[in-house]
Amino acid sequence: MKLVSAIIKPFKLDEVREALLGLGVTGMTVTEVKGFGRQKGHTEIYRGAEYAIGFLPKIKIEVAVKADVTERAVEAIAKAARTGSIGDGKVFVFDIEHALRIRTGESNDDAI
Amino acid sequence: MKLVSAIIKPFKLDEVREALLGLGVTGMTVTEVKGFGRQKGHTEIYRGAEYAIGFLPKIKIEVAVKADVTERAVEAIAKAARTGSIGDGKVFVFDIEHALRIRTGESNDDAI
Amino acid sequence: MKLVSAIIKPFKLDEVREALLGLGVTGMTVTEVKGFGRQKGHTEIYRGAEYAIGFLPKIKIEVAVKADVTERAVEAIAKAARTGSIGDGKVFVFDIEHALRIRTGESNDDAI
Amino acid sequence: MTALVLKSNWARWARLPLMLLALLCFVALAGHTASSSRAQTADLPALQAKTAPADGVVPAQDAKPAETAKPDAKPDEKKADEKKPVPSTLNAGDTAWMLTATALVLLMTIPGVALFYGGMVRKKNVLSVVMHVFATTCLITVVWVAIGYSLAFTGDNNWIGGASKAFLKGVGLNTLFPETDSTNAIPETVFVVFQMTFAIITPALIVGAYVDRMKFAAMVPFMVLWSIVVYSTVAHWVWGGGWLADMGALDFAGGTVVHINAGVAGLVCAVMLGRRTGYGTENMAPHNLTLSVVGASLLWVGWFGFNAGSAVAANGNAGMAMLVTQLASAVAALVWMFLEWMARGKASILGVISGAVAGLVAITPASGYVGVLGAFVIGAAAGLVCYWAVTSLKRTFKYDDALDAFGVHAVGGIVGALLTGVFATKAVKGGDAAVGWIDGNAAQMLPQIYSVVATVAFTAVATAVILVIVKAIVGLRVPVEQEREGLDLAEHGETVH
Amino acid sequence: MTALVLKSNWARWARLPLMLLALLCFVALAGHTASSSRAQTADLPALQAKTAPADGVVPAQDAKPAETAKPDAKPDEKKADEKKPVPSTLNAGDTAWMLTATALVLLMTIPGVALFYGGMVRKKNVLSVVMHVFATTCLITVVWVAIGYSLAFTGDNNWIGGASKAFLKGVGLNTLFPETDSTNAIPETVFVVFQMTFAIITPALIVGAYVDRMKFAAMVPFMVLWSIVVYSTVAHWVWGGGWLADMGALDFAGGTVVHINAGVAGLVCAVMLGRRTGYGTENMAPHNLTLSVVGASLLWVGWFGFNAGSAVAANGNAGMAMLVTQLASAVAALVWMFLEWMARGKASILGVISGAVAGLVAITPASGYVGVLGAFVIGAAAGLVCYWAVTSLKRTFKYDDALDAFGVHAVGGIVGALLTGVFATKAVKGGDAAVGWIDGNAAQMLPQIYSVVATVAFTAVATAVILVIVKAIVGLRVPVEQEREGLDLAEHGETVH
Amino acid sequence: MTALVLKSNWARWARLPLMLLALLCFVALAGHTASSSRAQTADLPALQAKTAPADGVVPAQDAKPAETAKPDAKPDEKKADEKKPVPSTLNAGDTAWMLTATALVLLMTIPGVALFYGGMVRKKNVLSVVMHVFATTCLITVVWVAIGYSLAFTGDNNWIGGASKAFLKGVGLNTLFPETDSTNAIPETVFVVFQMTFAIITPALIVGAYVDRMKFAAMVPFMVLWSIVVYSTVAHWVWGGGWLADMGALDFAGGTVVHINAGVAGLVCAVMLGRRTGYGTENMAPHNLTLSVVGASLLWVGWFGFNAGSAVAANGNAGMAMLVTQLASAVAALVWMFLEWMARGKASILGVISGAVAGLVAITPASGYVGVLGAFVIGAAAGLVCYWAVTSLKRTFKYDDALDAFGVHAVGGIVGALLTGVFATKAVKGGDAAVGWIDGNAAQMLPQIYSVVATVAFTAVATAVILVIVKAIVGLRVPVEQEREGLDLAEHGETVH
Ligand SMILES: Nc1ncnc2c1ncn2[C@@H]1O[C@H](COP(=O)(O)OP(=O)(O)O)[C@@H](O)[C@H]1O
Ligand SMILES: Nc1ncnc2c1ncn2[C@@H]1O[C@H](COP(=O)(O)OP(=O)(O)O)[C@@H](O)[C@H]1O
Ligand SMILES: Nc1ncnc2c1ncn2[C@@H]1O[C@H](COP(=O)(O)OP(=O)(O)O)[C@@H](O)[C@H]1O
Repeated sequence: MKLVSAIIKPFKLDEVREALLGLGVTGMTVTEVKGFGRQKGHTEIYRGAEYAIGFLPKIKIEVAVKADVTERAVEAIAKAARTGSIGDGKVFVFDIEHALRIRTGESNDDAI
Repeated sequence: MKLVSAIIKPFKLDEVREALLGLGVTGMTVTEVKGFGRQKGHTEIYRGAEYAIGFLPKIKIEVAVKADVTERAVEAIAKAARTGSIGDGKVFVFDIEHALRIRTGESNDDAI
Repeated sequence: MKLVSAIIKPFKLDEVREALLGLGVTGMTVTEVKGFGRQKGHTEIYRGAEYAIGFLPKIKIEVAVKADVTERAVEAIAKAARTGSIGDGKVFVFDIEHALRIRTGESNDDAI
Repeated sequence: MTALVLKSNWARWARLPLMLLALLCFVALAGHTASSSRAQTADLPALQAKTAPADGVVPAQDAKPAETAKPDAKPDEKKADEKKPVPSTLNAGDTAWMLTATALVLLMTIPGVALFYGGMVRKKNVLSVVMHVFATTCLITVVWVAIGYSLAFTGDNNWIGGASKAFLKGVGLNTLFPETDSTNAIPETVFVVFQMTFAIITPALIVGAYVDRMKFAAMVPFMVLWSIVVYSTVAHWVWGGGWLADMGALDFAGGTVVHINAGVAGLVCAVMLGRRTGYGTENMAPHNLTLSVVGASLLWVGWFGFNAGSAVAANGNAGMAMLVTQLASAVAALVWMFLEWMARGKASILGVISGAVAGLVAITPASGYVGVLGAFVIGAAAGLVCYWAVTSLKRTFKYDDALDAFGVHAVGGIVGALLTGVFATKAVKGGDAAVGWIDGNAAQMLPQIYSVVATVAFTAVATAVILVIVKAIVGLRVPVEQEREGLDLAEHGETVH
Repeated sequence: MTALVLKSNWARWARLPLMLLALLCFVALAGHTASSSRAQTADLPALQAKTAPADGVVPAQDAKPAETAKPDAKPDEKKADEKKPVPSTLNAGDTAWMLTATALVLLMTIPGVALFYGGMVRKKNVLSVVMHVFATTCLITVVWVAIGYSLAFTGDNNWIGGASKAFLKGVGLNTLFPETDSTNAIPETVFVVFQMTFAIITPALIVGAYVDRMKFAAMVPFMVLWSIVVYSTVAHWVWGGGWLADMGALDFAGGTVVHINAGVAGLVCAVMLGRRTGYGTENMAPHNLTLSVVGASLLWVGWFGFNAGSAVAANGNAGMAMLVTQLASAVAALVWMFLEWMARGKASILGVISGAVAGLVAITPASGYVGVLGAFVIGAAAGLVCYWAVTSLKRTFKYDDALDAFGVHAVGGIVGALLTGVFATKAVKGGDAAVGWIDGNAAQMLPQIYSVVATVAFTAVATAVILVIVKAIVGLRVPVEQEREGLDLAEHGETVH
Repeated sequence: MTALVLKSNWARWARLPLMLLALLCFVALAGHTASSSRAQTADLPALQAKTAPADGVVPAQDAKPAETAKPDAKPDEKKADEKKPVPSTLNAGDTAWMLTATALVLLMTIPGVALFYGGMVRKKNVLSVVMHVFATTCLITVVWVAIGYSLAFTGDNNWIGGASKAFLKGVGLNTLFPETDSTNAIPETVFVVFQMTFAIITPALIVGAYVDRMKFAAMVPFMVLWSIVVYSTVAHWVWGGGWLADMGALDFAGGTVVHINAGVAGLVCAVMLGRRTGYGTENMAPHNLTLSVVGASLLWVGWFGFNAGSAVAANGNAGMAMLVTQLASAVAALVWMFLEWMARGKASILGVISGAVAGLVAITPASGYVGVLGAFVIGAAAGLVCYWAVTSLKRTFKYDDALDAFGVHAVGGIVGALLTGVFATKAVKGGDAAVGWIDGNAAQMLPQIYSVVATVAFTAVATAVILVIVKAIVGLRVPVEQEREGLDLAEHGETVH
């Protein structure tokens, strides 16, 4: 199994989820993160003080998939998340050594 | 070393932590995440508008362990987090190539 | 490529970011997490009730780097994040099997 | 699926109150048609003439407002000329203050109590708490107009009020309170709404005891019944010319009627509902004490309306009440703060605001009767005793009075009721008669003790009975999964994002 | 880069209003120098003498305050002795209440409306919402002093007011309202600021319709123009002795002037700006209903000042207005609550507070004229109809009135205006003449309907014209990326952390 | 471990104030027993007779309330008949307004200032800020009753007040303010509490300068000492018949006493405590400006009580004060908004509310003396100068006045004090004598300048001395790790979840 981990723009979450469901994926885990990259942040001004905020709000989606679905999952995410403008994000793929569904005790491919 | 990453129901956090401490684990890192899976979300209603919320609050626990403890850690987490009802979550195991304790500079098994 | 994942004290974030930028790293992703470890938490008191809070606020920085930069990145982070007092945190290194920049479709080393 | 079941389930119970409301409206319509046709024929002088038969009746100390004419009253013709009551005249200054005081007391409940309590629960339950408080405000408003005011402030029976002013029959544009012999009268409508705000805050205070677990569908009938059966009755005893008033019990602004009453009812709720799931093991720390500070501040400011407003005039009594209120609150807050600082090493904001509210509660019955010294002692005692109640007492008996409705309001109210007997003085109350122990009238302690015991006993029993009834019909407590999910989502389909 | 472009871009438009402000100040200086030199020579009796030429003019039902002398008025010498107006005397009690009422109505807008609306948007837009409301408060304050008050409350023209009191010329330390024949007069300065708070809240209510998408740079000129052109005009019609007043339309506290006016303008904004990006697909759930509950509570409490303050005295009228306000609000909240409970299986806090505000809106025009029965029915009708408007009506026509400024204020206002015609009664209004349908005067329905239709039509057209003008100059809507980023950061460079 | 050390450490210092409190209570008891035995023998006429010896003494412009009899005063028997002071009579309308005004000014501090400041700090310090403000409210209440009121408002010395009314000795149910010759008197208790709310808000404003770093254990003695030594003294100079009053300095509602005083003390605190750790490098952005907007709104609304309440009557003066307050605040907010818009490309909510508060500060000393024109200019000047102070001035001198207590309150207060001398006019103040420069009395600038200079100098020195003392005993600043962790947890063991 592989863990596909994608950093995307927040307002793209629903589209990416739909795309993954379309592949038969039944679960995923989402984290609110802050991203730093080529996309510029913004400046906040408070009376005399200015703060340049380098970090922008992003969403991290982690989805565990069977090895053979990995490529399609990556593509589906990339397609759904793309706007073409800077800051669209990244997809990383990691190897999962072992997986377990807590409720049933099923392991590995059966667990996801 | 392995990284055991578990998605669990939030109110099970304390029990899981106790279980891990029982194994001699001395540290862990916890993230608030949102999970999508077989467990159904809820519906929010605001005047005319209804929003189906697919994502449910979950907790992700990440704990780095020595390779030989991995199995026991997975089992301990699974046991403590299980309620038997849908949405109990998953445990994933990843390989850690290298670990470092920042304060002391200790490496790998000594670092965790 | 490798994913360098570091748990640090929150107020060290800016220094760590600067250190990484110094290495030519152009992006990173940051998550607010809670850490449990040797560093003691605090106690909250509310009228009659006392709650011992084991978890402390930490920051997780994840940065994908080319394999040959890994070591320098780990060192840079460790150096910048070190205060010498307990709770400074850990750095873990994982292998990334595949990486993709969503905007351009570039892969692997080109993607990060 | 679950949602659906709940839906049909709840909808069934929702229908009941709606029908009740419809019924209320119908009765209102009927009642009013009758009364307004009367009102149309009666212009102002006639209306005041209605009170003429009351000649010779010595007005109770707590004058009942503008009773409708008692047809059976026999005027004692011999005394008629000497004591003929003169129709009151409206005083704009007093009216201005009482309009304001009414707004201030309403502010205490919405948003005061709502925020004070809302900030102290976990984030997943905050909307549920403010919902209970806000809905209670709405429910009691209707109940008070329909019957509560009449039950509290009319009728000759010492134990239970009358229905002669149900739906405010006879309360019109020119009706004054008091009806006669006053040149400081205010419109009776203002008195009705001012008293309504007291009727509203009392059940709202109960919410603090049972938060995080009572069903909304249980709260609706509970609050309605409790207000009619318990609140109006005790108000009648103390302010409506009932037996406690007769006995001479002193309760200037509602120590027994409001605070002991609410606090004891809260304890009964807490015990009968049982502890929150996870109590003692899970972290139930207040999610946002900033909200609670805002709530406590609005309680404090609004309490000027509560206590100084209970003078029902803009005069020296009101001024003195405001002064002692401010002082007792500050002293209690400081005592709590320093106690906690010594005991635990840190002074907490929750402690300070708890102390302030405890001081406000305790000075309430005393506020028209005590001076600076009394305020100091009452404040200090309230801080001390309530601190002990919410830390030691609660721990000892292991009840889960979640936000300390009992520990602050009942305990603070009892401290205040008793010390009123000690520190009440003619120098502040006015008149020549000795008032409290400090004036040498130790006998005043008796009615004070009676009023505390009677209120505690009556409220405890009546509240329990009402809870049993409500439990039989709709059940009291949400299922444990809903408690876990949080009542905001489970009960109201909303959440703070 | 983007920021820079915006900067220079906006700075250009920012210069305009600053210059306007400078101009205003200059005119104020000029005007005042003139008027104060006059004032210096005229001491109090002289000031009052100015009104002498008004002898024999029958005062309009809605007496205009302290008109400056009309040099062309010919005193009818025959009637002079019989009807000579007596200078009013100040009543401290009434003044005390009106000072308070003014504070209460200001509280409704800041922080009331700001929080009510702010809690209902997504977190990324909350500061933008409170900014629009707060800036509107500041802008309208200046506009009202400069010209708005004069346009609303002076002049003999039936359709449009005069400029004789621009920059409050002639409003001094001792000027009273009403100027003559009253022993319950208040300082005209108090009347000016009391009315100012109405002028402030009205445009602030419009914000609810267009949140999340209107440019701040558009809002500034829009609000200024709207207040001058639309608000002052409709206020003149109804309260300033204009044609609706002449026709006998009843609007005690501003059902048409404030609520229909704001609600319809909101709808026009919503339609002309278009729907929010993502409307219907993205989750736009309120981010923090606790804020909205606080806002609704402050609206409720402040509404005592709004309605009971509209009696412009601390008397029985004020008391009655407070009573029916409280009752209608509670009934409407409960009706909405039970409807939603039945329809959806859950009672929501957003529903309850929406109902409460709907009830407050609907009772506004009626509050000085109806009794308990009227309050019950008006509250129930408001709850029912507004619930339907914000659920079904909005869905049918697919306009994005984001926070239901139209659905609650215009619809509730119309319900109230019409039912005022039904339930207004001499028993509450005072006097001998039949008032509403319930008194047998079905003819009252006509002016009520006229006033609704006229207000809706005039406001709709005028608002649209103003929007077209503002659009041509600065544009109305923020770019879609800014909508996505959130207006707090994009427009104001701030965010809630 | 650390916690334990702190605990015992702090507990030691906590004991001190508790003992002080106990001592206070004891003294109160003693004092009161004495005074109340006197009061018991003295009924109302007697009480008023006490003032008879004051015959012939020309009352100071700022009449001192109900002085206790001066046994050594020799009545000038020749003048006795002509000038015999008549006992005042209570006016219910004025009393109603002053009760309300008191509630409004208290609202400014809790929750007003608490929220205004609380929203501007980082989330980890918000509870600490509201704790400092709330605890100050409690502490000053006790201090004011114990000695502050007496020091400010009694005594014949031009420089320092007397102790004759310590623990409010002689202030009873029927004591009026002013004691004689007024038909618009209010209960002295109301005057005491009204003035108390001013004494409370002044030190609470200082908190803004030193947030995020002052120890709670240092703040307690600091506030107590500062109130007694600095506040009461300056209040005596200006309002208690002291030398600035004698000199004819105009300060209607507390520009010098409250704002310059607090602002300068804040600057001294900021400088002596040093900058916050991370100042200039770390992000210290306000965590929740919604809270600050609520705070600013409550400040604004409450300021009606502050300024219009300073008329101590519900009359034309109060009305005029309310009008100019509203206007100056709005103008200052708009000026700040447009300046920032031009300078930075965006108008921020923090800017608008800062401007509004600056305007309120500046109009405070002027509010009873200037008209519409004065309000325009004072508002505009305050917006401009305070904007410059918090952006340029602060940057130049690199002090860390964290929330701009100096930049807004001292600077705004100075602008107001000076411009009061320019724009004060008899048309608003009443009377025949020329008042300000605009009336042709340029000489008024002198006392205005003196009062500014004297207040700045005295406050700066006295505050520094107090800080040195407190530092020697408990230390001023929390350790850097606690600053990093946040004061909520480190100092109070609580946090916003
Ligand atoms: N080397 C990296 N390691 C981890 N996350 C990264 C890295 N580079 C970029 N990211 C994440 O991807 C997001 C988008 O990257 P950015 O450089 O702004 O634009 P783009 O994806 O279009 O190249 C960043 O906000 C950050 O969260
Ligand atoms: N394929 C997946 N990849 C990542 N996380 C998953 C995946 N499937 C489920 N999860 C996580 O596990 C949680 C529980 O899954 P769910 O299907 O609801 O129930 P169960 O664990 O009982 O099968 C989800 O909320 C989600 O956070
Ligand atoms: N075994 C572990 N797995 C995952 N995270 C860990 C582990 N041990 C420690 N951490 C993280 O590192 C942080 C610091 O660890 P701690 O033991 O307190 O101090 P130190 O890093 O100085 O040894 C913890 O708060 C936790 O977030």
